[in-house]
Amino acid sequence: MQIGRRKNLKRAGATVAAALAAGLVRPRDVRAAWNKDAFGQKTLADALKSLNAATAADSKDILIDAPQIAENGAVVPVEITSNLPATKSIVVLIEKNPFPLAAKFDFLEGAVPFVKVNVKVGESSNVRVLAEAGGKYYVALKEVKVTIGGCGG
Amino acid sequence: MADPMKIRAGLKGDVADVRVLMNHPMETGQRKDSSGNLIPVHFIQEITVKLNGKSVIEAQVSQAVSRNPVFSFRVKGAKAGDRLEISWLDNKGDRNSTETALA
Amino acid sequence: MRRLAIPGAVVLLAACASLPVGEPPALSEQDLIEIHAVLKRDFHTRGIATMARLEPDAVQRACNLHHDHPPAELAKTLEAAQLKAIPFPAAGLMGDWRNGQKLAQSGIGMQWSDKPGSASGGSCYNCHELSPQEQSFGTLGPSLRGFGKTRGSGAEMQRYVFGKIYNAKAYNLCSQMPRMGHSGTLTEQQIKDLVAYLLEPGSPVNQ
Amino acid sequence: MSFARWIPAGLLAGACLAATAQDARKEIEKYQQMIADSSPVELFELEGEALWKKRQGAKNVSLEGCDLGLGAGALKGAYAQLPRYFSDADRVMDLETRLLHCMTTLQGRSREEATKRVFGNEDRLSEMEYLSAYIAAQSRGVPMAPGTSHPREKAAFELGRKTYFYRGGAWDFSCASCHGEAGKRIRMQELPQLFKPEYARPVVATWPAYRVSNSQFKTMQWRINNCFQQMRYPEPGYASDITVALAMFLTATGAGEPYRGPGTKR
Repeated sequence: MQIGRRKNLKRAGATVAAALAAGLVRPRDVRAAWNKDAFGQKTLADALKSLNAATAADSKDILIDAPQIAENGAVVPVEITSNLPATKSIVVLIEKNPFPLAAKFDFLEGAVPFVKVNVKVGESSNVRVLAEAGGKYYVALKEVKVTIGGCGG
Repeated sequence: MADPMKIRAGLKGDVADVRVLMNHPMETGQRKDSSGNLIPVHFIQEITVKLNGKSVIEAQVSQAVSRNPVFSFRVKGAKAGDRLEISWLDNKGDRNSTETALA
Repeated sequence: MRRLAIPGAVVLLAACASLPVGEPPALSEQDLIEIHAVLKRDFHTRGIATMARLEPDAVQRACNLHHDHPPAELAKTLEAAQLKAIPFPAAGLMGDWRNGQKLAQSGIGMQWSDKPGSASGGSCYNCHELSPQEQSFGTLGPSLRGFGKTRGSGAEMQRYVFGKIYNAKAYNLCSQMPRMGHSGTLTEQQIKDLVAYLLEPGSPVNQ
Repeated sequence: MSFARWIPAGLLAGACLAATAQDARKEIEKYQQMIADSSPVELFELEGEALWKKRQGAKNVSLEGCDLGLGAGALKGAYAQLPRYFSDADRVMDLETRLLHCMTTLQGRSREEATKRVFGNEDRLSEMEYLSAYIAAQSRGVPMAPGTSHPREKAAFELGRKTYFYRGGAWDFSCASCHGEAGKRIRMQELPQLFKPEYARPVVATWPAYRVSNSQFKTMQWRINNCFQQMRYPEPGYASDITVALAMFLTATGAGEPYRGPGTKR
């Protein structure tokens, strides 16, 4: 966690400095930058490690609505609700994608821990959802099968 | 026409149901164009939802989000007339934002 | 506002017109002439898809005029002529089923987007079930699963399968199956490879 | 980590369905419902609106004076009453044909310029596609009711109906070769019997449509053009009488269904 954080802060600092120099952002827009390390991991285990979420307890309070069979992997709608009290963030991983980490949503004061997003699923895979609450990660899975349709080769 | 973005927001009690549509190719960097050349990776990385200027949701996403992204969010403690602003930043440093007043 | 979009009124309007909705038409000689003229006027050559493709032959004419059910005598005569025109190879009709499998999977070829001279696929899976390993198959044609196993793979069967792929109309005049050899879609060697894919005991089709 | 694992999922050799056929159908219906609920079509409608109002052509005017059949500039319900006969052009026209007419007459654009790029791609829709998205959307909830009383409208329907069953081209195909019998598929794609109202209705009520498989927005002119491509015919002219006749046949066959597009398809 510590290492990951320091890395991120460092990177964020550099990005921000460059952006400020270029006049791209106003100072109040500055915040935690894109987690390059976690998004760059190529296996589920490494992505979880980078997120410091290698251990997470199964939870029935994380609801995932996604099609069991998606006709096209380019667009797979996933709807997630966390009923865990004080959910701080929701993380979406597509286990078999080349880069498993797909998205991380941080819910600040006022937000409902709910999100619906369309993701790409390269092949039939588990969609793994983590919810961060009370300083711990919880996990739920949903399998999505990807098929194809169409003609003409 | 700069890439449009569209917010659709409805109030249910004090919860704002927000749907946002973004125009973006979300290129994975692994797709080829018609001449067989790889199309460079190009995707939205960060999304911020603000209510009356205050961040309520901050998202980081990857190229695994589908082309022309559509997100749905819910924000508590909202009322008619509140200003909802959504912005994104992509890996090339391009950004876009749009806002709407809740009704 | 010439017409108000009042749902009920509009529906009524559509119903009053009493067009022959849902009914396949019978095509007359005159209809064929008119449609051909319209096609000649409204279509254009693009890439390899030339206007010559719009010239109907005796088979298309007969099937159009008789709604795919030509009188037996006419069908027999035309089928015989189609059969006679098939250039059966002297021997060795069994090609390589592995190539055949690739051809069966591929649906490319003969479209205006295809490059001149590029090889076509057989489009087999678009309409037929073949190997049990391929679940994404069409149902426009009959299942050919286990074809060689149930029908045998002797010389007669090889000849039949070659001929059927080359020109399905030689066996059933108004079959919906394209004449893959006759139309110039597949080469002799490609058809041999498909014969092997259907008949070879080692082919996935016969597992 | 091969390239094939990403987007061209459509090119991946078929992952098989383990579930029973009935379960699979139910799940695919759910998938289709879910993608329809999160479609980016509204973005295209916005761009279409901007193009509708954009001054263009030698006369430097917008399309706002274009009469789609309900009077100049009237859009509400206009798409739902197309195709129909227009006396000013003495032709039966579908939406795109009519828009092209307005571009050449009202805006003073050349046909060549206006049809240079009628079918767009995933990076940028064509002007016709954006306009179609915007205009079709103004007919939501309005039952499809193309013109069917004028003799020319009846003639277009008849031509479309006969062409639907006419076999020709390099592969001896008619539209009915694929869309003729109930319960047939090409690969996994089900093939509606479009000459029957029960199959045509949901189709005409949802085109034009966004296709998630290639992120493209497609119009009825494209749909017909692409069918002929797959039938191995030469190419039909854009907005030609034959394409309008087929659109008329299809729309009149599916008449009565309230429009609920632009749709989102697999």
